[in-house]
Amino acid sequence: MNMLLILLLLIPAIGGVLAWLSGARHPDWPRWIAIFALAADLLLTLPLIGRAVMPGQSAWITSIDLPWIPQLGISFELNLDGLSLVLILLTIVLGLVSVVISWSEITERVGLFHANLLWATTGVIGVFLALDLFLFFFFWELMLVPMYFLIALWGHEHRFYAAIKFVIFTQGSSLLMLVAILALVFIHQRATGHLTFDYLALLGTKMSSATAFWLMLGFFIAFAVKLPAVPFHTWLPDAHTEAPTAGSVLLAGVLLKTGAYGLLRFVVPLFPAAAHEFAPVAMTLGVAGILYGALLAFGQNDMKRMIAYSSVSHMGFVLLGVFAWNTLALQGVVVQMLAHGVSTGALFILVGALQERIHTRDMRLMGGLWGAMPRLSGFGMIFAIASLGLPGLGNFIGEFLILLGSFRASVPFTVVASLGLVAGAAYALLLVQRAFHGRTTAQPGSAKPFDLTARHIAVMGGLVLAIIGLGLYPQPVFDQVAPGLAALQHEGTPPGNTPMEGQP
Amino acid sequence: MHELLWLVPTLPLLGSVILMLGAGRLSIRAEAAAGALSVGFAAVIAFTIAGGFLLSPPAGAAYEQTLWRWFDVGGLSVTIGLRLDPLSLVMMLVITGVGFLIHLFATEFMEGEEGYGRFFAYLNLFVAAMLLLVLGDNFLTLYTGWEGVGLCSYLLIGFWWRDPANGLAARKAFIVTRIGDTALLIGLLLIASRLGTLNIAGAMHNAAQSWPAGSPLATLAAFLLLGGAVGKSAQLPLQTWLPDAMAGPTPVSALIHAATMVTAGVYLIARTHALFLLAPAAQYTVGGIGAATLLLAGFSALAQNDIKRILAYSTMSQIGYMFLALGVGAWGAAMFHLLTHAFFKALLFLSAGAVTMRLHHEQDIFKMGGLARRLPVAFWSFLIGSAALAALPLVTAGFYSKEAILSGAWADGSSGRVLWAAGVFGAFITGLYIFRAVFIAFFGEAHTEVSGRYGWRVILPLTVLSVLSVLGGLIELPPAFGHVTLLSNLLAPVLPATKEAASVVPLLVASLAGLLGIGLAAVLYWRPARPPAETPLWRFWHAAAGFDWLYGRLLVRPVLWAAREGADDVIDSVYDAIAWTARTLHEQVRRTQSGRVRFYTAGLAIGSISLIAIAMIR
Amino acid sequence: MNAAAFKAFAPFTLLGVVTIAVMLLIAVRRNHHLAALSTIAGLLLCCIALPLAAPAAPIAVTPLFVVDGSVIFYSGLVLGSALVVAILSYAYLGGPEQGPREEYYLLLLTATLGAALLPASVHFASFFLGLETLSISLLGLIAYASPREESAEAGIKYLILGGASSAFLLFGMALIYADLGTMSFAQIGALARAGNPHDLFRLVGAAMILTGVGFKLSLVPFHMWTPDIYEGAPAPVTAFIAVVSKIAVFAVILRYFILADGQADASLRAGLAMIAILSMLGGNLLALMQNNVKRLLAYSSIAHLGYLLVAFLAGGALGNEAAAYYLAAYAVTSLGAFGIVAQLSTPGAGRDADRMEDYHGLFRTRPFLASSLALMLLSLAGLPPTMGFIGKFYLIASGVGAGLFWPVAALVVGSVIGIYYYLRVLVAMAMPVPAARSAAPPATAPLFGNVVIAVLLALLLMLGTYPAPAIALIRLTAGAVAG
Amino acid sequence: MTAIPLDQGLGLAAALFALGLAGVLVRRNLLFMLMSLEVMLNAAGVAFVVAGARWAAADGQIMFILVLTFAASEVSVGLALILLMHRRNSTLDADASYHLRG
Repeated sequence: MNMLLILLLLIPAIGGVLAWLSGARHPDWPRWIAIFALAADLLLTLPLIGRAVMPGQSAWITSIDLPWIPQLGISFELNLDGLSLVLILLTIVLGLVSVVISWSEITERVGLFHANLLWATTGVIGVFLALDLFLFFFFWELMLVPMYFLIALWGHEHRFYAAIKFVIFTQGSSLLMLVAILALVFIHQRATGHLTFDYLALLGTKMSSATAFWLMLGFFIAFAVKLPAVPFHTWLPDAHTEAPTAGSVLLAGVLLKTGAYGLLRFVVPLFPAAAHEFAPVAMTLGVAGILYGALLAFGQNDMKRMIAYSSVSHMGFVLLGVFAWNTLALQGVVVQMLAHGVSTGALFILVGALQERIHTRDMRLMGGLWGAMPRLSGFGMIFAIASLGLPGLGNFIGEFLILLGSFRASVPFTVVASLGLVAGAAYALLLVQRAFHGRTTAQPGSAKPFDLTARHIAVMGGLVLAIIGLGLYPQPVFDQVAPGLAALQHEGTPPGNTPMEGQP
Repeated sequence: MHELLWLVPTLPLLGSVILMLGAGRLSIRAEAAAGALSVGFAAVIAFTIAGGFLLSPPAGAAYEQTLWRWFDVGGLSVTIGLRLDPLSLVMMLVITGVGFLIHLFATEFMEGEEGYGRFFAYLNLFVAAMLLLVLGDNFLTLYTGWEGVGLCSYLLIGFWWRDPANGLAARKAFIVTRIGDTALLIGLLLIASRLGTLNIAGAMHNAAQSWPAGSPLATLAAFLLLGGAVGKSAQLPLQTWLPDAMAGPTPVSALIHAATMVTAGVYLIARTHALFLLAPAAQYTVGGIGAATLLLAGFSALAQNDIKRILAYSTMSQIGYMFLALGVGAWGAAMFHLLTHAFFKALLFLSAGAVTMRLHHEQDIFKMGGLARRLPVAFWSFLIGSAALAALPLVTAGFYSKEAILSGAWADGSSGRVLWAAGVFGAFITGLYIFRAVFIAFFGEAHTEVSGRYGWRVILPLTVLSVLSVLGGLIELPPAFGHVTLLSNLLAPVLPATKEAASVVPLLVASLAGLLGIGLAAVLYWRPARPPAETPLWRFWHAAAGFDWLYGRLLVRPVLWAAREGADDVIDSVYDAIAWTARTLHEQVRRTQSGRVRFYTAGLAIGSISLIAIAMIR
Repeated sequence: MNAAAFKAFAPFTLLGVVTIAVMLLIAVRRNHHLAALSTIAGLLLCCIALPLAAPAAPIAVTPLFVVDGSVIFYSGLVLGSALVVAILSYAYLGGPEQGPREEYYLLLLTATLGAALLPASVHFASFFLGLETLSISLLGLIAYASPREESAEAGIKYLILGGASSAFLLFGMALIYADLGTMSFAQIGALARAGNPHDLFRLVGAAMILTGVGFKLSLVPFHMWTPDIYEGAPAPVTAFIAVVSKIAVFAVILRYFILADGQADASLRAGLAMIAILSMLGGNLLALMQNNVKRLLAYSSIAHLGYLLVAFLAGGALGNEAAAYYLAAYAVTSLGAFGIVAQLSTPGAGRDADRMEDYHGLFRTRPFLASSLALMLLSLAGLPPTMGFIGKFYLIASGVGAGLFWPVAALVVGSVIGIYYYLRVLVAMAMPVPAARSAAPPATAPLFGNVVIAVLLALLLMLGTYPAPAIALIRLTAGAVAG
Repeated sequence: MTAIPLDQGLGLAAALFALGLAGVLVRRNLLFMLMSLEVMLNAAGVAFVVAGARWAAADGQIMFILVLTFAASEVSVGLALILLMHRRNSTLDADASYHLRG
């Protein structure tokens, strides 16, 4: 059973190589290889779902620890808990979705495209599994490269600018994290005489509060950039806008989640006291992100840019929730991540489909699309209202629990953050209005736009079911991640503070 | 029969889903059937359940049905559950009953429109959401329905999506009510955090236990709930969306105004009255808001020419009465008025719709005229509705419910007297504005062609609602008229008793005020009138006291400006500046690479001398 | 010199013998293939011979040289790199045109001899001799075998600047000798520790030695020759300068600092830290918008040597390991990058394929070379799964471990700037093929050149994902520095 | 024979070194630059000799011989390069030719 986690990484990695090599023979081969690889991963993962909630199961469902660079105390240590599991499932599912929706969009260098897609998936899964800090950093950097290629090679007009911006932002911040990781490791080594990058060993490392603060900041910035939190968000609109549809889906659906995951897994548990001192600042950033992202989303003309800024807004909730650091907020963060992955991914798919049909993303050139493409518009409506947090759909559960959790941590932040719900309504409905409603404008370039194909409808239907399922019956997700979150909370609560639970 | 309760909201939801999935594949007949019958069956079940409920009331006067556990996290457990008690029973009957009649009317009204199936999908969803709102046993389920009706109102107001103005009205409705919703949500956060539960009954119980009367937290919570209520019920200061919501098809207006949506605020306050009893300040505010709104809306209605806008302001005004009632603790009277209002307002809208569907959707009353003879069905329906609205004494349902409210206000001490006075003045205005519309539209000369005939699906709802508007008041009569208390008895387990005025003087004064209004309207508008001159005063009231203008200046424009100016993301300019700095530095250092060997040697020498200098410093 | 020392020194002796043999061979029969293949065979032989010397290590070979673990590592790196350069040169010069090319290999061998001896030097005399053997051979290599005017210009620049820097180096040595009376590294260390720590002559001497060494390592502010010579020299020679000479000089200065206890001196450390920071920032800034790939790589190598100084400054076991690993990573990556440039170029074309436009559409026309270059650039940028990633990690680890705040900060900033221009090349390769070039049939590079690239690529990826063996080897060899 | 004091000897060497360096910096003719370079190298040689004299050891003189050898080989290669340059550009002006820059 231990090989399972390795297989989880190997299958897409090798699948990527095969997809690349087979691309020269027939463009459909890489597509099928990608689907098989991801489906195999999914099949491997599914049995784990049950194991997380088995009685007597510790927070870790399964793990593996192999020597890798023993000289430096680095090991190939993969651990899976409910949190990782849920996020990995999201990754795989959105990976599959990306392959399917790229079927007609990507016709050039199909092999390399799917290779990059699979490698990016590998990197992300690795990030969610790695518990050795160096291994984590390795995957963290690894996912950057294929993502860069996805944007730079298959993107739109300003793809190079966007891709480089993406890499520079993430790389710059992650080097800070590397410095912080190393400093932490050396501090631990000085205290114990033991050089190790093992997360579990490094938990609870004693250091002065000033040191802890700076190290925490190093981690925080890396994850805040990836999340992205204001003011580190500006790479996101460019990257989202220029990426091909699958790239946007992966970016929004999966890559952003690694930032939130990092905050949950590393920032707070490794530096509980510093993180709690820092919480007001982080929560301010979260609230600022919610409102600022929403405001900017409201002002955009490019549909993808608008959705990108809406992501900034949604991720502001995540940041707020993480630093509220109680069960309600953290569970809300998890659901918010999943729901955002599904709803924003779906919106990007729709924009991609739209661009394929009318060759523009500029909403000034749209309008009245409902007449020509009622299905596409209908799905667009559903996900727009999911994005504004309508109860019954997944995003609401996330936002509500985050707000409820943060209400216990700080009332003012919560009140200001909840204004984001109004702002969310403003931009989401504006999107619907400008694209699908209103007067039908002459569609540039295309004689008769056609509605969604069966392939897209199937994907979108699945995503609709997912978002409704998350909205109406999120309890299985909560059950999956509860033990893992409890363990994190145990680590992440500074001594002297009792966890903020139950009755105030 | 109780076990079938879950079917009541589910059937309309199912109808909606079927219509959405079948979009473009179902015939018009099938769509009409799915749309109307789903609500019809729900109504049948609802009435059956109601019968069972009345015959053999369950223990505690409430029946609860838990569908499934929504989530259970961090000590907070929320179920998707329904709770049927007298209050929700009344609401459920109104929603399904009146809702069904409106659906039936709409199947004929909407014939030939593009998106027929889509219309009924939204309409069904609207009913389903409203049912969830009133039946939900906890705040979160209520909130789900609450947001659901907001969404459906958005969808339906913007139903004719080709006209951007409709889209604007729809978004305005959603966003303005969302402001209130957000206050409500914060209220829920407060309740959940402080009272530890989101179950409505449980929370009310805990509130009474842990919060003394007048405590800041109770007051805060009540005000936050009130914020949600004024948004949905279009009361000051969040009333501006309602007149614009007329952009939707007329059955939608009927549904919003009569059966769903705007009554939600009244329901919420009635449902959480225990909390408002703990917060006198909030309760006074409720009454004050009601009085202010009913006057403001009444004056505004006087300055409208569009028949639907007149009705819209009348709704605002009537909901104001209900708020007034809630504010003075006349809970039962508020629900009574809610009930009769549902009948006559649905009747008014449907008959107005019946008029406009024969007039090529002409809604200006000054372009109508002389319709009484040519459209007798619509005329009589509208007349009955107007009479009920104007509280024509004795013969209309509206009279009894309004009297109940005013009597409750009279009995509520000195501050109640002030509200009573406002209500009486409002009654005068009501009579004036609605009969102004009646006289101008239905009497005098004809200005517009009339075409077509009504089918049974129009006539039947009008008839039923007319009967209800006349007779519906008989379930609750004041002491002076035989003191029937069917409704109060029913509501007694959930709502505290209403104080009633002992004297008949206020009753007489109020009746007189209404009659006076009608009389004045007759004097002023009996003769065919020309559209009013656009005096500043007229314009002020036509624009409903300029709230739109004010909000536009204070909120909308600044936000639009910020969004437009900020669209390029100021924060990015910081990074652009960093990139620019790097490029500039590059250009500068690049110039040192001049290619001249002597310059390079100089660099070598200077570097070496600097190093030597550093070495020699110590 | 006893038998054991002789045996330990055998690889170097062998290299000398090979040099003379090739010289004789050319005298007997001028044949490009023959000269090239014998050079390659000779270098291969030396590479194989080197580990055989290991059992005898550490051992002093005359007062001038020592053979220890670190010599085996660094000289091995030098010899291996020279072997790669020789093969690439063979591919590069292998075209049908042009006149005599045989002496090129001779110069390559003498340069390699000088470079290979440097890591083993423990005395100013051998230091100087090795360095100048390397330099003068390089002079020839730069200007030789190319009809281009730029090559001559590059040669003259290297002549003047290299001569001046050598003068600084020599004067510095003379000052230290005048001060301490010895030219042996170990004795200098012993005397320096015992004597006055603020000894002026010694410090000035060290500063002047640093000048000379800084020039060879192209550290700011002694870096200005680097892009000009890299651009002017034929691509394989550029690879040689960028890799072989850097490794050799770095190895000897590392040994000098360890043995002569240069780290103990605060002012020297401050100067070094300054140089490191300036190199990291300056190199990367200079490369930022550069449109000539060879110049870009030159500027980047300035930055990389700056990075390397962080490990140098950090010192200690971790610092030495980091430096050794990073040098290996740098060698593999730079050889690969310049090798690909060489594979894309032909000397007859008048200039090497070094303009950004030459790389447009490369992913389409030359997928293997383009993909390889892409990975090399990722390695230079310090991204996984390459050696550059592990190397940079190692460097930062050593810097953080030693608490070098400013150098590490500069390293981070420099790396971020660096990413931009490395990715610019990647972007260029992804651009559409220019119309002018798409008409012409794609040239094919010699197969064995591609094989070398493939081997380098394999090393890059293998040691980038599983560096444990390399680290073990480094611990075994480079960690051991004998006096 | 009295030994020359170290300071004075080294002072001479430093002066020579500075002169050579100045020559490289100010002369534009490549030949003169090469000659100035020789002066610098020989200054180092003088310093070695002076240092050797101080310690009464042969090392300094040996180094001087090595320096001389190096200077000679440098000059020989340098002259060849200069010749090549002259043939191509018909000038020995060091500032005349700088194609490699930027």
